[in-house]
Amino acid sequence: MANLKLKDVAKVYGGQVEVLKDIDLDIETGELIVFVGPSGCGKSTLLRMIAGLEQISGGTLEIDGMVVNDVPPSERGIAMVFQSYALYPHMTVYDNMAFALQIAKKSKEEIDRAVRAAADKLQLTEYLDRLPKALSGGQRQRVAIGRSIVRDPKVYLFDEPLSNLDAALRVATRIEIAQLKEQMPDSTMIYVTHDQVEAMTLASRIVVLDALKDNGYKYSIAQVGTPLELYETPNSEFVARFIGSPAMNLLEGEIVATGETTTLRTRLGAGTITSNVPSRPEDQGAQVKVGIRPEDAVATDSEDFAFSGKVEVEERLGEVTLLYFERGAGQNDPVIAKLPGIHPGMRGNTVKLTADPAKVHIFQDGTSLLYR
Amino acid sequence: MANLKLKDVAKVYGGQVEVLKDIDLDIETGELIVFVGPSGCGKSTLLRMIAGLEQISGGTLEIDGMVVNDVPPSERGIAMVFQSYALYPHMTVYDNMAFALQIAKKSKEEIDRAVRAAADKLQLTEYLDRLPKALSGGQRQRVAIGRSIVRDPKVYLFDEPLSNLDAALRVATRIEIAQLKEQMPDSTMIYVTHDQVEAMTLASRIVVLDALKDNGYKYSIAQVGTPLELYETPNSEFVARFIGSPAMNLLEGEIVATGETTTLRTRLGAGTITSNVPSRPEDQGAQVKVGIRPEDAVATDSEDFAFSGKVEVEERLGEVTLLYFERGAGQNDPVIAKLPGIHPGMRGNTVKLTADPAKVHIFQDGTSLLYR
Amino acid sequence: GGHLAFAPGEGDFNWDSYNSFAEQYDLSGQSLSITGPWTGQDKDLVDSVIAYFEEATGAEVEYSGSDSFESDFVIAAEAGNPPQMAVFPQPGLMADMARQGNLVALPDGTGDWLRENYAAGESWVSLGTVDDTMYGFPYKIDVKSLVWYVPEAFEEAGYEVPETLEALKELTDQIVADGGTPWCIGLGSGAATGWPATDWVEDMMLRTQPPETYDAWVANELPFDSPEVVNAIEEFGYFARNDDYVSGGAEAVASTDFRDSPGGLFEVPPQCYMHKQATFIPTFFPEGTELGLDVDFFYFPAYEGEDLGQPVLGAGTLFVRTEESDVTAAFLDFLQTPIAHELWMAQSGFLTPYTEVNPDVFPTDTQRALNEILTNATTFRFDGSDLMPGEIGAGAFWTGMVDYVTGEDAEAVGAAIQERWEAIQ
Amino acid sequence: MDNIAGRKSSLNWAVNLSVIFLVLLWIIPTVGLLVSSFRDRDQISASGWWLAPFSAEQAYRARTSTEATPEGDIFVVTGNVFEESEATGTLSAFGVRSIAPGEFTVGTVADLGDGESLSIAENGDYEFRTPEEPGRRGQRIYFTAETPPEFTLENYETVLGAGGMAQAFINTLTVTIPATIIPILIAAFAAYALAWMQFPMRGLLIALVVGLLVVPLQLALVPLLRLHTEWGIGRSFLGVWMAHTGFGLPLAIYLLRNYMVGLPRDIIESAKVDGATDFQVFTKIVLPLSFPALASFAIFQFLWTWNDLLVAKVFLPDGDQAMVMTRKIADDLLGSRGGDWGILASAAFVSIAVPLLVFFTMQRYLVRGLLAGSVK
Amino acid sequence: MAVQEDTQGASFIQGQAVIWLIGGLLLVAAIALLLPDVRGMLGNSPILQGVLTIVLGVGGCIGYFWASNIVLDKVIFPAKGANAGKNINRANMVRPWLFIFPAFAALGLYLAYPVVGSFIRSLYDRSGDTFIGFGNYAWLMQDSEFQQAVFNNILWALVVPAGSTFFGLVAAQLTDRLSWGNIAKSLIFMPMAISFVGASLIWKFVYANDADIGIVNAFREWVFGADSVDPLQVSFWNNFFLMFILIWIQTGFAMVILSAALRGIPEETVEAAIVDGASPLQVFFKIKVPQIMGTIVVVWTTITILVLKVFDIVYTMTGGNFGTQILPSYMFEFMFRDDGRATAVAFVIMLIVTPVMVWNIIQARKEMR
Ligand SMILES: Nc1ncnc2c1ncn2[C@@H]1O[C@H](COP(=O)(O)OP(=O)(O)OP(=O)(O)O)[C@@H](O)[C@H]1O
Ligand SMILES: Nc1ncnc2c1ncn2[C@@H]1O[C@H](COP(=O)(O)OP(=O)(O)OP(=O)(O)O)[C@@H](O)[C@H]1O
Ligand SMILES: [Mg+2]
Ligand SMILES: [Mg+2]
Repeated sequence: MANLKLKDVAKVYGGQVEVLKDIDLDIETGELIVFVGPSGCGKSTLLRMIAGLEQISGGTLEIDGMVVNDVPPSERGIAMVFQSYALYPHMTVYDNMAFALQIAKKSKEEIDRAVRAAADKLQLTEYLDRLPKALSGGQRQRVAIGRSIVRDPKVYLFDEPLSNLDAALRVATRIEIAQLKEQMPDSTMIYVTHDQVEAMTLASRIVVLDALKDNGYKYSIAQVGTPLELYETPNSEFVARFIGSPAMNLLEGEIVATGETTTLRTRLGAGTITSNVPSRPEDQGAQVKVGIRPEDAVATDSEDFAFSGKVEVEERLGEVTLLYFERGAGQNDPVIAKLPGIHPGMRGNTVKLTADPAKVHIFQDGTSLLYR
Repeated sequence: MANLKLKDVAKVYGGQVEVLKDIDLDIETGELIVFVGPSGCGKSTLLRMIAGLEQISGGTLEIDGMVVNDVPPSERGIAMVFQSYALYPHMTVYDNMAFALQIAKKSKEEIDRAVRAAADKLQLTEYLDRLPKALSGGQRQRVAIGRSIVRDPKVYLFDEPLSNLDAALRVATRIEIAQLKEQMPDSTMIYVTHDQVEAMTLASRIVVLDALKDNGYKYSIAQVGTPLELYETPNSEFVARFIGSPAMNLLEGEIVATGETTTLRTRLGAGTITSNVPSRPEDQGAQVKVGIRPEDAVATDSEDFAFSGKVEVEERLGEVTLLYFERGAGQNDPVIAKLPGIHPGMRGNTVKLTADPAKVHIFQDGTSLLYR
Repeated sequence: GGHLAFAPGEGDFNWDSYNSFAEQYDLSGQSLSITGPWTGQDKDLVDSVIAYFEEATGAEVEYSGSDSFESDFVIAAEAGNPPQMAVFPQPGLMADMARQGNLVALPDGTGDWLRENYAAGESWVSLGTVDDTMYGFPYKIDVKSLVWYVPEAFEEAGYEVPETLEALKELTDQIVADGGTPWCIGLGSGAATGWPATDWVEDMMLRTQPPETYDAWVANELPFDSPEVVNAIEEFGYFARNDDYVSGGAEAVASTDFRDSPGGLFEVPPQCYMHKQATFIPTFFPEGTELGLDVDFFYFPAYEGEDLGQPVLGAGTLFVRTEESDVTAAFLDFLQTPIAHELWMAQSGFLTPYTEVNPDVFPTDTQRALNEILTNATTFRFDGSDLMPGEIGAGAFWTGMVDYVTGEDAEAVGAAIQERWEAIQ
Repeated sequence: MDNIAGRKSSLNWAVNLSVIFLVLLWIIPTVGLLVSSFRDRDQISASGWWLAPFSAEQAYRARTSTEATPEGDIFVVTGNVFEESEATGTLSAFGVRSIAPGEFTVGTVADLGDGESLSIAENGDYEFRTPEEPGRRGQRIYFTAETPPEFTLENYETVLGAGGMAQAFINTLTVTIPATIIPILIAAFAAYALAWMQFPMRGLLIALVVGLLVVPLQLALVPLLRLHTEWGIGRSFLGVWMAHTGFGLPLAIYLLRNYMVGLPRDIIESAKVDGATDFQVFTKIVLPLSFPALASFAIFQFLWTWNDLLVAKVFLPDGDQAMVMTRKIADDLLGSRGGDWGILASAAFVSIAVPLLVFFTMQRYLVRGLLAGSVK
Repeated sequence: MAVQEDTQGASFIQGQAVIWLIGGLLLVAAIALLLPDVRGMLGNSPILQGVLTIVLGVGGCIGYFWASNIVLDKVIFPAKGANAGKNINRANMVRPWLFIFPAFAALGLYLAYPVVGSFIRSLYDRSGDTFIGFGNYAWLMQDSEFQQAVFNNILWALVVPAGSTFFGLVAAQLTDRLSWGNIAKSLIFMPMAISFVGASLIWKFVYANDADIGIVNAFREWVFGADSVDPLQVSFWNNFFLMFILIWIQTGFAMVILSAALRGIPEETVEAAIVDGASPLQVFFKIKVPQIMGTIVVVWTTITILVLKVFDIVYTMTGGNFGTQILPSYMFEFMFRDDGRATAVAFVIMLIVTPVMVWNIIQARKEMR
């Protein structure tokens, strides 16, 4: 029920360590924004600044048009779910959820109503009398979420809420959160995660944080967009590799023909590969990186391939098979192809790969040709 | 460098709580065995019994033909990597790795050589002087592995070694373990995990643990086999649902034609679906479950479909799209289909699904028709 | 006020003095606080005396006793709220307190009264006087020059009570020759370990030197390491440092608690035959021990050859006041009535040099005899260590004696104490 | 962990034995005192406490009665030695000289010379024949007897029956309870501020607390008492509480801060986001979570104040109205009975009864484990 | 083992605590009632007075914190009106001072002020009138008894914390897995409940120079047939016999705290070491002890500080004789007689602890980083 506006927000720790810089972001009411970025890039810091747990070193933060830089956490109308749950270990589930309302001096009945409603929604009713330590991880997570729901806050903040859960629970809880968001279309949510799938499935928009070019230790926003925008049209190598798993393969190449579509020749390939990305005449001959997602790579028999290599490792996941190719002397990260279905005995074979022109990305100096 | 033989192994806690029963398993030298099973089924317990950290309550455990039930952990020639790493927080990486050798009173040079070799292999050389708390999760994990390598043990035991890592690290470390295994073809490894992908990619054979039919709290081995065997020909509903993610859809149905292939009609479908699983004449009319993996489900326009439903949730992961269907009143777990590529705007549509006969599984009373 | 132990008018008491005192004072509504070293049974006894004061004057008196009275009083004085009156067992500390201005002089004429009414009055006056002002009123005296023994043990072995120090030494050797142990000596007393030895040394000083030398020693005009003093220490060592002479051997002397020490007299067979200690010691005899019957004492004799008469060493307590008021004056007046002495005499453990009291009130002959030692003394000297400055008399002297009995040289000990003494001057 | 395979049972034995040894080493002194507290003074000095449960042969002395029946020219005195002495048990030998208490065997007639003779029967009946009429002192008889073990409650009666003991007990509680609670309360607030609140000079103040840990108490007594007198508090319960609070604070702050710093930051921040003020965070979150640390310190502070003598002596007025137990025992009981080990022993046991009770009831809270479940 | 403790809920624990507290008070009251003269005194009811004073004392203290917070939040900086946000911030700047005020007021008054006052006093002579600079210190330096006291005291400060921590650690570790461990712990803790005077008494018995009273001598006689000696007069070693008394008392303290710390060690690290082939001793010294080093420091510090303050044991056992003098009891020789020297000794004591303090402050700094 609120919109947030971050203007030029920066964070400097202890007067010296600059962590975040130039963060500009408008978040509309009802959005679910996901922050992603490498570990240590300041995602949690940003969230904590929004919550008021961390002083904002520069710029302004507005909630519903009011600058709240100096408003303490308790007055900002936000709720936060911590990575570690941060349940109050000495209180029952009920009391954990009721705590904020009790602090706010709500009436007994009102508290009871709110807590029971939330417990119901999260299927926690039968655990209301338990202490957190008697709950499983997933249940604890739900209590943490329940604790934020009862307050009916303007903004929800989630800091990697699922990272401590095992795979199965993670999937289940992720879907619960998605449904929860749907039930509360007006609430604004900000969500930090490391997990690709979470980011892709939950976000209305994803914010990717990355180190600023000039200084490896200051971070800012690299790209903002819907999940599919980021997946399909990343604005930089960084975003391209960050979104999607396994990461996009980047092959060194050269533009051989420009125009509406671009034709490229890669260093490790024979023949050419075409991309739907347009290019300008002056790009002719430019050294670029050609990006192909593993799942977009297709094996080919033709002599026109973008990459050819020996399969070093083969991972058969049942549904798909991952092939790892060595890229050649001195280069560490393998080229990966993800082929649907089961392909036994590929190991040691030499395979040639190419891709659909619609799915070939081009980056020059780290930036996508689409965005320059 | 060793083979293990478990005969009738059982575990009873405190004289009362029976956890494991009738565990029979032969592990050959050089295998990498993965234990999977629901949480609390006793995977860790089994591993700890092999390590000697837990007394064996019944049956015998042989290592290299010698019964070791009463041999203390230190003399079994095993190394164990714990889920929580269990690094010694007060020792540097070097000392962590050297500890076992120092205990064994190896010479200084020998220790140094072994530690540096392992560090090299795991790219830890530059961290040797750090304390564990100054390492990232993945590095810690590698130290834990390094600690086991230096001892050059006969058997390696891994208890969910990757569960605390984030997704990207998990993939990377998984690959490292696979390569490690390859460098040491003679070492026997036993690996516990919750993670599908790990199990599928690493295992030479997977051991699935499940509750015994008669008693929900005692666990035993449900099926042993290579990953693909388990994926393609699970012997029970349990294994079928356990291997593969999202889990296999099970639809209630009836056998309408028997023979080399079996024809089935599902409750929620129209028309029939064929499976390559053979059946006997007396199966005619039997009530069975028809199993179709989400990734095997194909959308169809024909009137001959196994399932039809409205898409409730749509998750677009970029490379694939997951569709969640409600199964109908009172039934909680959705039917899921995983379609390759991006399919926007499917939500609310009614979709009909069917599958390739080679990929249709049939279960009667929980057991696959293949294995009865 | 408690109940009165003896009904007024009955017995041999000087009830007249009580009655006239009672007529003189009416202090109803006033209160008086006194602190002192008497605890347990002694506290009951002093309370029983105070009860008569309360009865006579109507004032409320609260006496509280403490084992560590000295430091308690100092703390209270430093903090500015000392009790109105206090009972000092050590003139040395009293002098310190008086010089610091914590005490108030006694009413004029007290000195004259003492000279008139106390045996050897002048020595009592000088005891209570600091820098020409009289602060302390002596009340309740202990005699220290006593040797305790079990008469039957002497009878059975055929020993006689020695009349001279020479004879005592002979007897000591005699007992050893008979296979017995003559002495029980114990210096242990927790933090005050060593003090019983100071009594020995003082008695020896009085038996080897004229009283003037004793006085000079106490005033440090005669240094502690002078031959006279060293000799006295060695006289003590003659008994205490001889493994054959003391029960448990010389090593036991320093560690045996002075309260446990007399126990050896009463064991069967006896662990020792003699024990030198002051009048208070019967409190620590085994239960049911009857004075005069089961145990007796004799005067610690003097050298026949020295011709120094019959010196007596004693100790006693001094009443002081910290404020000048009717009630304190009245109480001091009360202490000058015979009845205040007789009441305690009639119970136990009380000796007094007051000549006006009626010795008939003593319950036993033994106590009467004790009092006679006091009144017959040709020389009476107050316990020297109590007169010395605290660091010496209740510090260096004690520890020095412990060092001496555990083997150190008398001269070295004396020199160390003297050095300490000089350091505080 | 408890189930390591192949763990040698000899190791278990070793552990059990060493703990038994340690425990024995630790309790033997106390047991000695306990046993002694049930013996009287003479028993204590006669034989070791470890011999108390056994019967012992011991020498006694008795005195014949002074009432004699003339029988011809001699006087006959009869009686029973057990009645004339405190001895019990069975007689084994007798004598008439202290140095040889077992000179004669029971039943024989001992010739004492001078026409006197003495015989004693097994049951203690004696017959003493003498040509002279006995005076005030009867004839000494020494004898040895096998005495069965004997215990007495007398010491406890003496200690508990001492005037004002009950008042002292209540006074002690009046001193200790607030002197335990107040410093903990004050220290808890300060520890929270030092651990979790941001303000200038925080590090300096922490250092100061550590520094003040070492101030010797004795140093502070007199100046403080003077201060109290100036303020008009004088020597009173209020004064003693304040003093204990002041002296107990550095350690309380030191221990509690060390514990509170270890609480998970997320929980505290979570409460702040939930709208709690610092005061509420402290009372509703930190205080309950610090319960184990509070309990530990409470026990220690209680023990210290309960056993304290010095502070009570200085800051409480003299007299029974404010006499605490330690003081009652040290000054009142021990002063006059310094040598009576039986009384001392029972006094010591009387004074440790309550601390032990407190320890045993609070002991279960001394363990950690409350935080499980707040984090994964 | 964690399982057992975790079965109790926290609120259950608190509920229990309240019940125990009330129960304890009732029990105490009951005991009090059994004493003969309490019943008589109920007339002027000292119990009632006691309870009243307790309630007033504790209540007053709680009241301060509660009321001052209310005043701060509602009156001085109300979180209402135009500058609510600012007010809240201001209130939050003031609040820490509110929290630490009573503690630091008390510390300043009861510890810092006397320290400063005493230091000044230590520069004056016996009477307190004449300034003599460091004269008292100079005198101390040349006094042989002082030198011995310093030497002994340093010995105490090294041996007692080491001994108590060592025994406490061993006791905590060994009793941890025993079925009767809790009983053993309680017994080892018991001396903590005994006052120093009581403890001295107990040990006087043990050390008595008489094979019929002192168990040490009885043991010597029984085993070696040796004559009884006075352990407190065996020069040099008698110091250790006295130190053992304090070790005996303080081991319980160390044990309780260290036992809690030992339980906090992640079990996996121990298991990992076992698999690595470490023997139980190696596990203990190489794995467990280093991990609880922080707690050991706290325990060590606490006991060191206690050692340097305690004089009772030496004072009552030997009175400082036989070469057992330590500074606090040495100080007592001067106390109330020559306060200049007494305070000077006190400062020497504080000087000895300084390294421990510095070490602690450094440790705390590290922790904060
Ligand atoms: N108190 C602090 N002082 C100095 N630097 C800090 C402080 N807290 C965090 N940092 C630094 O700020 C950076 C951002 O930290 P933050 O926790 O926000 O990262 P993150 O993106 O949430 O990482 P992760 O994904 O690992 O949770 C890190 O490099 C960290 O080292
Ligand atoms: N000491 C114990 N006493 C009684 N039961 C125990 C004990 N330790 C484990 N169990 C039980 O044994 C079962 C197996 O535990 P185990 O840790 O082996 O499971 P797991 O398969 O490793 O589970 P997860 O996947 O969650 O790690 C659990 O049900 C657990 O409750
Ligand atoms: Mg983070
Ligand atoms: Mg497990």
